[in-house]
Amino acid sequence: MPATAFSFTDEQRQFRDVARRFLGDVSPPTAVREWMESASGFDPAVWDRLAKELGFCAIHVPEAYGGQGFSFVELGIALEEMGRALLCAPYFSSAVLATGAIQHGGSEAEKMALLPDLAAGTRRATLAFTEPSGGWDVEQVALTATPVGGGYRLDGEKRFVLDGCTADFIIAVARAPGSRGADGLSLCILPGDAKGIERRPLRSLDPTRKLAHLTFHGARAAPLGEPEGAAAPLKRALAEAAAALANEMVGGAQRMLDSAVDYAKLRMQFGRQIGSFQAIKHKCADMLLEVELAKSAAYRAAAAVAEDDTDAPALASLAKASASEAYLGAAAACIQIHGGIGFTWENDTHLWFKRAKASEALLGDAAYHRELMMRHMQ
Amino acid sequence: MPATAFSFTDEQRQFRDVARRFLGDVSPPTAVREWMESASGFDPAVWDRLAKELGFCAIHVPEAYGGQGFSFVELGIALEEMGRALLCAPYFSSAVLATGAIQHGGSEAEKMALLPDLAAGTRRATLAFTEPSGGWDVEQVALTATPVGGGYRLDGEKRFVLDGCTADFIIAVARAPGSRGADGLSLCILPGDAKGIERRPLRSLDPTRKLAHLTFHGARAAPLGEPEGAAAPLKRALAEAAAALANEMVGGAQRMLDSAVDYAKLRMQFGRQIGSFQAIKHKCADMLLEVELAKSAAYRAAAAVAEDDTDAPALASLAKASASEAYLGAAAACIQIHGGIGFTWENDTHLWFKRAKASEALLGDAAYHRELMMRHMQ
Amino acid sequence: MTEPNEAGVRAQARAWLAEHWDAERSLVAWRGMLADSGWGMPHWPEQWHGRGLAVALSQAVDEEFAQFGAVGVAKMGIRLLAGATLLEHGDDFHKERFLRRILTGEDTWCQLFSEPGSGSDLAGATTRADLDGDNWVVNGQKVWTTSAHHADYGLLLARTDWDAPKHQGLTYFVLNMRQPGVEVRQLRQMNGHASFNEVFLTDAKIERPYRVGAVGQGWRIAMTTLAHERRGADGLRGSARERLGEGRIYAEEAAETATLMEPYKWYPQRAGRVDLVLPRARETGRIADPAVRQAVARLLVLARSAEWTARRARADQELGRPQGPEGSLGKLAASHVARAAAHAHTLIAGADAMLAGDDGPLDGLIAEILVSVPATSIAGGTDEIQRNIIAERVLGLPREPRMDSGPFRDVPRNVGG
Amino acid sequence: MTEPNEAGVRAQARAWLAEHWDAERSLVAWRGMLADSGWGMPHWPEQWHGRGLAVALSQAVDEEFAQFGAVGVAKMGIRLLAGATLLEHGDDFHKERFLRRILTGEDTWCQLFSEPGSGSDLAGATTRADLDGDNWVVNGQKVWTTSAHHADYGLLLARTDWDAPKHQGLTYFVLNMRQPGVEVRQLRQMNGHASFNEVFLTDAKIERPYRVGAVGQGWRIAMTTLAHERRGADGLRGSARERLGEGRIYAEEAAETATLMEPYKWYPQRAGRVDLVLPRARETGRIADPAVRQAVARLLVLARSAEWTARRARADQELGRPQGPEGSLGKLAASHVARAAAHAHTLIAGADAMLAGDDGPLDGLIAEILVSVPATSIAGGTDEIQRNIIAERVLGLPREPRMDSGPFRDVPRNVGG
Repeated sequence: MPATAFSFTDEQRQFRDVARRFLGDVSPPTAVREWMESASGFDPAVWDRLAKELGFCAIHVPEAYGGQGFSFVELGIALEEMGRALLCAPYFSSAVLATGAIQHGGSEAEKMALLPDLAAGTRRATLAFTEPSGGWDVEQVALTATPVGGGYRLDGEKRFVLDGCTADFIIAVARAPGSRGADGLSLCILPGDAKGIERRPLRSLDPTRKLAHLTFHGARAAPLGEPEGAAAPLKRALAEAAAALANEMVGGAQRMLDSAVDYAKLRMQFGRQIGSFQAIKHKCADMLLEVELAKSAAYRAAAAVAEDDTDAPALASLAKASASEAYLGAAAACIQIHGGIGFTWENDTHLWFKRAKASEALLGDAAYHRELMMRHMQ
Repeated sequence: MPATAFSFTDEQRQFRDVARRFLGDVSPPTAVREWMESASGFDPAVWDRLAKELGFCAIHVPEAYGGQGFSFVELGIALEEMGRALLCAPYFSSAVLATGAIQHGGSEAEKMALLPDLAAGTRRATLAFTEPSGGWDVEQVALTATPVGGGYRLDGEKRFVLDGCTADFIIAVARAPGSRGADGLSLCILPGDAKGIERRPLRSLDPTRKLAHLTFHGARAAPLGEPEGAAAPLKRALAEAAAALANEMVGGAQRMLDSAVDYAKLRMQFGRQIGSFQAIKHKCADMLLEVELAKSAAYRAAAAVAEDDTDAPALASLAKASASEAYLGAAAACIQIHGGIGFTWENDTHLWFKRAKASEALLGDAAYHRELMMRHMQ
Repeated sequence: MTEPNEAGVRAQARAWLAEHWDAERSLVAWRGMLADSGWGMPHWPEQWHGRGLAVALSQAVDEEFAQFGAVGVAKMGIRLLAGATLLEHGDDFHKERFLRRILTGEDTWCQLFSEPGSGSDLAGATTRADLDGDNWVVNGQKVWTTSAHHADYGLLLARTDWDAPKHQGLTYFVLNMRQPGVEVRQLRQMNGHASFNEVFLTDAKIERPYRVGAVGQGWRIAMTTLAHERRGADGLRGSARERLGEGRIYAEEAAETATLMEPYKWYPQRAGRVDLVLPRARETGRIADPAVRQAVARLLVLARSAEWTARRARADQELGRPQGPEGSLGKLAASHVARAAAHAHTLIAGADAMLAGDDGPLDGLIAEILVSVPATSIAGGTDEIQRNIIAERVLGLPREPRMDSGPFRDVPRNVGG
Repeated sequence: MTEPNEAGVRAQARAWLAEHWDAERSLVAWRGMLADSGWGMPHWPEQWHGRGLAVALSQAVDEEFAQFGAVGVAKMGIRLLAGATLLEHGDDFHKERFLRRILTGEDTWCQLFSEPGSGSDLAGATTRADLDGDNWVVNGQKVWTTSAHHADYGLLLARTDWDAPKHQGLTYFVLNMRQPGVEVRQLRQMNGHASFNEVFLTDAKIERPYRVGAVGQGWRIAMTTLAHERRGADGLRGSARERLGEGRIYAEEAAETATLMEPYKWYPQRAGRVDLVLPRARETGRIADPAVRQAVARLLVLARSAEWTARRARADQELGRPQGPEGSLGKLAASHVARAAAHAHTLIAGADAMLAGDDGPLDGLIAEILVSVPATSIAGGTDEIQRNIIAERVLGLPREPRMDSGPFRDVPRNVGG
């Protein structure tokens, strides 16, 4: 690999600066606190600016589908900055999960029909994949799709659906009655307010990312992509989502490191800045190491997706495993360095800690991804 | 459990003092270095004193078989002190492994015949259990015992046999031809120099404990205990050996802690004792915690064996898992605190480090014992 | 006086209880009888509501009370730390005025030591007390105060001399919390509970006799309070008595306990709820996952070893032996246990780890564990401070060079904190 | 002079090589031609065996040499650190006398900085050099010296002023190793290798002109040497050239390399041999064990991330960007990788982990890994020192208060060390 594969271009660095400035403006902790307490979980005005001014939803969507045609690397940069700012927005659900499912699973016509709206941010979608069993493999899907006319009748449940209560439409993964494992899986698409769907918000540990429980009572859905051929595109979309999430997570981890270091320079105890004590100093050095290693993994995974590398799924799992431990570790260390004040509601650290904790579980925890990675490597 | 279950009696404390003094005298690092380089691996004169003056081989052997009739707790104390002093002697093989196998697997008559010599230390035995496959389960045994007359003909190999080249007799675990798993296992006893055994010393990572490879070419052996009924007594003997080894290991771990702390108080860098730097201080505090936790586990396991507790196998595995990580951790930290000098041959730390590393693997590593423990707890 | 023996003391206690116990008495009235008879705190001196018994005999009396089903004096919360401290360092005025009402439970107390600017470095307190005529006038801010909002009195550590070295410029006071200069605000934690208060002191008044010990002796006295706290004298571990009785006195005691325990109800979650790990692993079926098994096993190795280590320390203590190193390790071990437990709970919960409240596993209890555990390594002395203590006091490693000697006035400290 | 362009320089180098290269020349003769023509060290000044080219152009020349298959000047070992240091801080006498023979490989060098009493604290050196007439007389002990037993010269850091603060009392010298006052003893390591020496200096002599830089400037000059060492100027990473050629010169170079690399042959094992982990896990079948899989995966996550982090640092460097934090993390990351690799190798080896030498897995290589890895977190700066450096230089955290300022004479130090 050329050296440039390990660095960002000047354009990418400028893009990061723009994203960081914008997100710093629209998503200070006060805004995070406001929107995390809201039902929808995001500020429509910020969403509009994000989509229109910055074109964030279109970053990696090919130009043919109304996108900007940048690569997954630019998407990773945007996500990293969103993670850093802890932006409350239905971005991951729509621009990563749903967009990815359509890109890999949809037909040409479907991509032409669906992606431009998502890329413009005028409509938002989500992927309804996980179920009450809580598994992250495609095999765990139990929602049934019974063929009816040219579409399906859906029966069953989806859980942990990101932004499931606010999405304009839902891409549900369902299986042919009687099918098992990776066989018989189809992508089904239906409006968020379709008859026969019951949407219920879930109380989430991380209030900055909204989760929903969806119950399907004979809801009618249209097919998306090849019937009963969803397993492969879905696996790919999930691997890419893991790479994307890893990039979001390292942004949060870096913010925790910055916060801890700033506080360690400020806070005095025993007549010294606490950052002059080796206990704190070395903890910060260890945080830096963990965070930089996790960043390297996240960047590498994004580059592999961008390059359509056959290693991409393994690298995505590697990055998700690394980010899961680094982010939680950095958030916990940030609380620890803040001491008692770091455990208060008033202090902002817990907002990131909770995102770290929930992101650890989202798309599968570190142990799960290490196992996945080993399967790819065997 | 009564509080006294968590403390040593005054007699036990005195016993520890005596053992520590004796072992400090006979097993200083200079002696360890001398005997670890020898072929036999031990000083016969010290062995004699150990057996005769201190009666160490007889500690937990019932008085009916020539033992002192103390409990496994006293055995644990003796082992802990031997681990601390890194005594080079065929004690674990004979007084723990072989004695345990006979105690649990032998008939009354066999115990009367065999144990007194072992308890007196006039003869030494070992248990030949593991094979080239390297497994620690009874199921891995492949050595075949073909019934011949009233005994067996043994064919196959044993590896990692503790003191296998110097033992007066060998208790080999073998299986009936064609048997599988825990079925068909028998204990077989034969002289160390029997015809048809080839004994070859193995070069061991830890030269303070000698290992042998035994090849059996139709060697004739007598049965010990119930034919094809060895699985249960063997499992028990192995669990007890794990508890015993954990006690030996925590003695070594404590020695590493003491050595690290002593050096940290002595060594000056940057105009200060290095022990005044938090990096070193906190490392020592963490070592103390790990070592004390491992001690608690080792003591509890020994007490459970002494009390014939049904939990004893689970507690033995718990203790072995704990001791494996604590000892290696303490030895590595001791090297680290010594800095470059700690990595030299001249410095004694590596002697314990190597014992820690080899003991980690002996009888199964921490991951193996955690899994065993979970099976007992399910 | 000959040393009374245990059997005799037990018999006496039983006889006294048989004669006086009445479950329909009011709690305060009964405790008044205990305070007057000395049976409430038998190891306190006879002059001050005790019977001058050895601590071991006092424990025997406790056991008799538990077995009899009788209610004891008010032993929960900060008030008992106040009692112990005043007994040791107070003058007759203090003892007269406070001890009995502490034992009856009529007064509740809080501890005003920590400040926003001095957490790990408690002796760096900057709340000031200045003598103005017959009163001390107090200004500053305290924090991490449990139950300050319904406390009658506070144990206050305040700086009275800014030119003395920092440990020598502090004085210990009893502060009347029911006065205009004392403002109490609840402090919400990241887990949503609000167990602590901030206390703002603005020209709060303390009459001269409410000073405890000499001026400048505050640090030494605060150490007494903290030592009692470490020994568990705040009684949060609860009594051994099984509360089976019915009657007015039990109802009154239950209400008191509920109020006092309110701030502590998340403490078991903070500690990681190791008890729930194996059952949860079994119920969810996650015990079949090898990675989960290893994590659970790691936790159990740690938690059991920590428990046995604590029991070793207690056993030696009970046998009257000098304390070994085990006794200082509990707090640090608890941090490891809590973290390992949170990790195991996370693995077991899988996707459910993302949910809280009614939607979360065990009605949100697992989520509460996950967002409470970070407090374990901070509250009551951070892990870093614990490691310092262990290294210096147990292992005898040298202290760090100090940067905070000399007049406190010149010691660098937090601005505005 | 206009700045030469890369294509031009490459063409020139190729042309020069085509004209002069002869594989049957002696190594020293060929290198003499390189030193005289400036093609051996093109970024050195024209006056001193170079061509005054930019570093990037010098790398282009290296590539041409590699592609051509031509042997370069002696770039391995401490001698190149000596060359770089003398080029920067030496006077004309030093440059004249030493540089050419360094490049031809006729002289080998060693570094005499570390002492038994000053490891992490290099500036605490107590080896003394005292001026006696026209000679400096050196007494003391150095340690961790690679290849001292066949070195011609040593780069010596010695104390010349005991009343100056410790960093200001040191002076830098070139010591002739071939003299009676210099005694070299091999130092055996716990892994059985003996890669280092102890050097005992007893009234060893240094003529005045062999002092480098001013008296008291030794620390600053030593920092130059160490900076070159960190930048990898000791050439231990080897050249990119594939040594396919045959002929006298290749044979002589191979012999030289073998001698120089001898002390380093366990370095790959010290680093944990990550490359062997997956193959070993597969061959032994242990990859089927879930605990082994997790340990191997943990290692690979760490090792790959560390590798990519190093590449990020290098990429930015090549692009001429200011160095990000990644650049300082390699050494600390390597410690973690080595430990994780040793752990994975242990799990994979199972009972075989107890065996060494011929009996051990891979003819003892696994055992060598297990007993070599502890050096990774010590050699070249302990993990603790690395964390200090990262925290202070990268994160900007404040330094610790110093206890070793003032005259060195009064600084507490190791007795007899």
